[in-house]
Amino acid sequence: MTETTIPRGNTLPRIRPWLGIAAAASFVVASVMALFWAPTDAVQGDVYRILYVHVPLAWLAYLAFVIVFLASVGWLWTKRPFFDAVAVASAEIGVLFTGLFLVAGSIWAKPTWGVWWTWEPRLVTTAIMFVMYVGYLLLRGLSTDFSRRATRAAVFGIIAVIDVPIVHLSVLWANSLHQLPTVLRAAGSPALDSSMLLTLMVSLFAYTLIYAYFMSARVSLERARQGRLWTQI
Amino acid sequence: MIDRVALVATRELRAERRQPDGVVAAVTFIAVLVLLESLVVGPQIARDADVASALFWLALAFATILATMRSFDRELEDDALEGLVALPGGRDALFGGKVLSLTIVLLLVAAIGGLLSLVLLDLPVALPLHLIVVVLLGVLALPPIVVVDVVLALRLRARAALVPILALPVLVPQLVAATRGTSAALSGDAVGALSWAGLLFAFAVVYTVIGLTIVPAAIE
Amino acid sequence: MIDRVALVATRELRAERRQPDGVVAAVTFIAVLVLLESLVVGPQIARDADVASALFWLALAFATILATMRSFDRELEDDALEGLVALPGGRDALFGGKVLSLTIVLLLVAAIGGLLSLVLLDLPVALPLHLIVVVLLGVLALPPIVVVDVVLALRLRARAALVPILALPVLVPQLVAATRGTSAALSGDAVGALSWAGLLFAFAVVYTVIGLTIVPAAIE
Amino acid sequence: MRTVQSAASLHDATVVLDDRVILRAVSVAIDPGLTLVRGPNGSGKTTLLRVLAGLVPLARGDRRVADGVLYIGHRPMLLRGLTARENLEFFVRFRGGDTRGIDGALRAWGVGEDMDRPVERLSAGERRRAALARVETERVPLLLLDEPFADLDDAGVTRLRQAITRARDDGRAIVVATHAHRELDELARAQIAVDNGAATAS
Amino acid sequence: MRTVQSAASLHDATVVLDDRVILRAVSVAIDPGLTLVRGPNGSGKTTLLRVLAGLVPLARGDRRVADGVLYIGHRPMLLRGLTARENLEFFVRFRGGDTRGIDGALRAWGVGEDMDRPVERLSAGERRRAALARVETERVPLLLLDEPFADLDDAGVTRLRQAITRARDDGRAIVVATHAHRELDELARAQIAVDNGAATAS
Ligand code: HEM
Ligand SMILES: Nc1ncnc2c1ncn2[C@@H]1O[C@H](COP(=O)(O)OP(=O)(O)OP(=O)(O)O)[C@@H](O)[C@H]1O
Ligand SMILES: Nc1ncnc2c1ncn2[C@@H]1O[C@H](COP(=O)(O)OP(=O)(O)OP(=O)(O)O)[C@@H](O)[C@H]1O
Ligand SMILES: [Mg+2]
Ligand SMILES: [Mg+2]
Repeated sequence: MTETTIPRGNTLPRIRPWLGIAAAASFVVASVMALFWAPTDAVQGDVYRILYVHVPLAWLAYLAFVIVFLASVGWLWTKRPFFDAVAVASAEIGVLFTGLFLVAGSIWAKPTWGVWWTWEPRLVTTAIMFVMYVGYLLLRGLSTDFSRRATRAAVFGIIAVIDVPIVHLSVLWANSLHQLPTVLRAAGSPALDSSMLLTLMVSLFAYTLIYAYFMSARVSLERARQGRLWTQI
Repeated sequence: MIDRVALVATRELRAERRQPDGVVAAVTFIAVLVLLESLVVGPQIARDADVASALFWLALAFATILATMRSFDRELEDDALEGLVALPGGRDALFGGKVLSLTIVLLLVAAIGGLLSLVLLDLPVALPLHLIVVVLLGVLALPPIVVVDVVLALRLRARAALVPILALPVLVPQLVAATRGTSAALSGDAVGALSWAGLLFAFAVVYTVIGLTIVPAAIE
Repeated sequence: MIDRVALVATRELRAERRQPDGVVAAVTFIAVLVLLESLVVGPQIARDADVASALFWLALAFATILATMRSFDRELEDDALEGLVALPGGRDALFGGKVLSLTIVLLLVAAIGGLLSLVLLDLPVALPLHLIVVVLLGVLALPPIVVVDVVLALRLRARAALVPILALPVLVPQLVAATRGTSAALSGDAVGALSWAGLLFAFAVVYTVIGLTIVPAAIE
Repeated sequence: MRTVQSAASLHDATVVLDDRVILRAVSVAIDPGLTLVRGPNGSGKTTLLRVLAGLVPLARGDRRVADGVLYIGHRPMLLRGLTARENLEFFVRFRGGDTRGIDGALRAWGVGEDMDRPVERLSAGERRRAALARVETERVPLLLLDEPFADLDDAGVTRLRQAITRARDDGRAIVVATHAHRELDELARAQIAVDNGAATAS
Repeated sequence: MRTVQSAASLHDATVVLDDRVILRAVSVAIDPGLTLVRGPNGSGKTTLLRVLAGLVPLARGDRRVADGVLYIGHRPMLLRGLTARENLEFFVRFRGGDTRGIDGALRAWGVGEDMDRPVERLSAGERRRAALARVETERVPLLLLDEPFADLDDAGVTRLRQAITRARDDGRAIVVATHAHRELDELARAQIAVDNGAATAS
């Protein structure tokens, strides 16, 4: 019926240093571009440059939670512990990024909107997404045994991902303070200056590499923990 | 499959009738809420269509959580849940049966609670039929998520706190939709009411399908 | 007597929250409630001192009922309650112990939930000290009545159904008092806050004394 | 391997609960007839039965069970709030069976007068009897009984022994885990000795 | 009457539950030593023990019990969520006793390794053993044990028989209601036969 394969040695540790180097390098490039190369915004001035942290972080949160979703499906489908390791790792990193990003967003909100926090759909849905995945981690923490924990978390990981499109689309709900989708729009090409767009793309790439690096580290840690458990068998 | 779901639901409703914990608790809860609301907030604000519907749906969400937790607590006594799950097809019928019986209970609660709110707050209803449709669909959309979350938290410590944490954030969009829809029906916005009802219907369908698919896997 | 009450309370607190998980769960629970409230009701209305305090106390009443029901459900598993009541003096310590542990949990929830509400809703607090006194007394007044009702209904057949029927209507006056008091403290009405606080104190004392006197007799 | 005609079999089944190995690479085959599971407290008998009933996920290994299993655990598994009769009717209907035999079975098990009272108000032995009446109302090929003699009086024990013998003669497979009643050994076709998570069949 | 030196006595005790008479004018006196309660399922043994423990109100009659009763019913009565050790510590502290003997008692009852795991994750027998260890940690003059042999393996049964013998030799009064273990009759000083709500001592 259910079969769980025993973790074996994997290739992650070998590629991790290279991932780290690539992530650091592209982060430097992205920062230089964001701080010096990209033009100053006509309306907001230089403060807008937080955008190059803000948007990649938001997208990374999305990515992290979509990966939790995919790994959850993978676990339910195959019952391979590898998927569970990916799910925890991605959820933890996602919660971390979302937390950072809530803080960074508030810091940006103060100068531009004049308040730290406001009840506005995207902000609230982002906060709810954060709470949801804190709940996901709580559910894991309170479960006591491996396969039950993995299965329960996977089910919740599948349900919770529904919030990702809701966050993305939430700005359309009500006329809001927050920026409407400018890059990822349903119709037409991005409404952004091309050098700004390029900077944004490079930042996005850099942050994705950072995510990948964190993931490889956290996944190996989890695999090692699983390995200790499985050696008893 | 369908008749097994019906059997599980009947079993649940019977036990609920003997010990009507869920319904009574939920109805009393809503009644107190409405009373308190108008006593405390003052009739002006409480009679506002938005506020009244928001409180109604909040109360219904709590009532769902309360009733579902009670239902599964009863199921855990004497390992009755294992007796059900060990039956062939039991795992699959569990989700459907619980959702069905809870929906029936909640419809009852919503009807009583809704009437109470209308009478006590003396709310004018512009579109009664639309109101019924919105409330019906809003109620249909509640149990699937809550049942899934209660199953996930089964036998865990601190589950009284964990279930609301897991359920409420997921419920937010549909509670907003239900509130807006109810408020639209109360104030005579037919198009608004129907479009919110459509959204609620979509929620109900999506979560029911998800529940039917993955809950059997979660009860191992 | 006192140390027995403390023992029962410790046992209860241990069972629910062996690790910080429980506290984290309680905090998240309240955070979710506050988020939900302002989202559903809309920020304008949610920031109204009356509405904000009404919702806060409703949430707290809900939390009390949830926690008390869970506490006694767990107690009934494996007949643990009988094990306690069969001890010499167990009958007398039961009420005090349950009330004490519930009060501690609720104070935690109220403190964190209150702070979160204040910060997230950006509520101005005119009289912080009065606010603390009102919240403290309001929380103290909640558990005795709920526990009394659970224990009074303990030997009755429809036990679980009776509890909410008995408890919620009795809670209404003190919830109103707590809401009014909180709202007064928020908006700077010192006399109002103190007089409501006095009423809450009376409720807490009366119900605690009633509980301590009649609960031991009610268990046999 | 006798897997082909077996009512149930486990191959290399390993169970991990709470990060502890509870069953370790257990391979057993359950054939028609009575199989006794013996072993000290906490050795894993209940876990073995629950695995056979499909209630515990395997960390490793395979489980193959014929359709139609009836598992009665340490606890009677009847839903409180319902009467004994309603509980049994639910189970029988769920399996698509015929509910007419229920009254007779409950009467035969000595709970005829109590069958319309909610199960939580029966005595421990009465509840056990009501649960065991399922052996006769749900005629499935594989029975898993965990400590079924607990709380039964002498008449109940005799009744259960008869029910087991009859089920065996009907060609059903019965697995009984119990500490008591050594005399059952004579009826048994196989024994599984469980010790500290390892099972050896004999 | 031997009321004076008895550890407990009932006079004309009548219990009505659910509008049915469960115990009918029962008069018994429990003296130090082992008293066995025997009777078929549903006869009222548990109700009798619960009356002695003060858990059931009498519709009529008198109950006189010495201070310090330890009642262990069909179910282990340990609070889930706590470990075995925490449960036992609670009971001992509550009686104002000394908690130092708890570890030793739990180890002697074979749950030394499991005493720091929450009781709901113990096997049925392990939980019963943890509950029975109370016989040694709470040294009260009157013990009421309802079907204490259920779920125990042979070692556990031997341990319990020793514990009962020792308690009897210490001059404690022990009331055991059980269907099994006829051999206890030799140790018993008195027997109470319960049948359909009527109790006759012998
Ligand atoms: C705590 C406060 C904030 C939160 C939680 C937040 C949340 C988000 C999220 C989740 C996204 C991703 C949108 C998507 O593509 O799906 C986003 C994008 C964006 N945010 Fe914010 N934000 C906050 C504050 C701000 C502030 C103060 C500004 C500046 C006025 C701002 C401007 C933008 C812009 C320009 C985008 C890119 C829009 C797009 O291309 O879709 N945000 N924000
Ligand atoms: N809570 C209750 N409400 C109503 N009737 C009850 C309740 N508990 C037990 N009874 C009934 O009282 C009678 C005696 O029950 P009791 O549990 O004392 O029997 P017992 O001798 O201990 O039986 P067993 O050997 O099965 O444990 C039974 O007929 C039972 O149905
Ligand atoms: N839910 C659980 N979580 C963690 N460990 C468990 C759980 N249930 C049982 N165990 C452990 O698994 C082991 C086997 O338990 P099991 O119930 O299978 O034993 P058993 O042979 O049936 O014992 P008994 O004779 O006491 O009924 C025990 O050590 C027990 O502590
Ligand atoms: Mg067992
Ligand atoms: Mg009994």
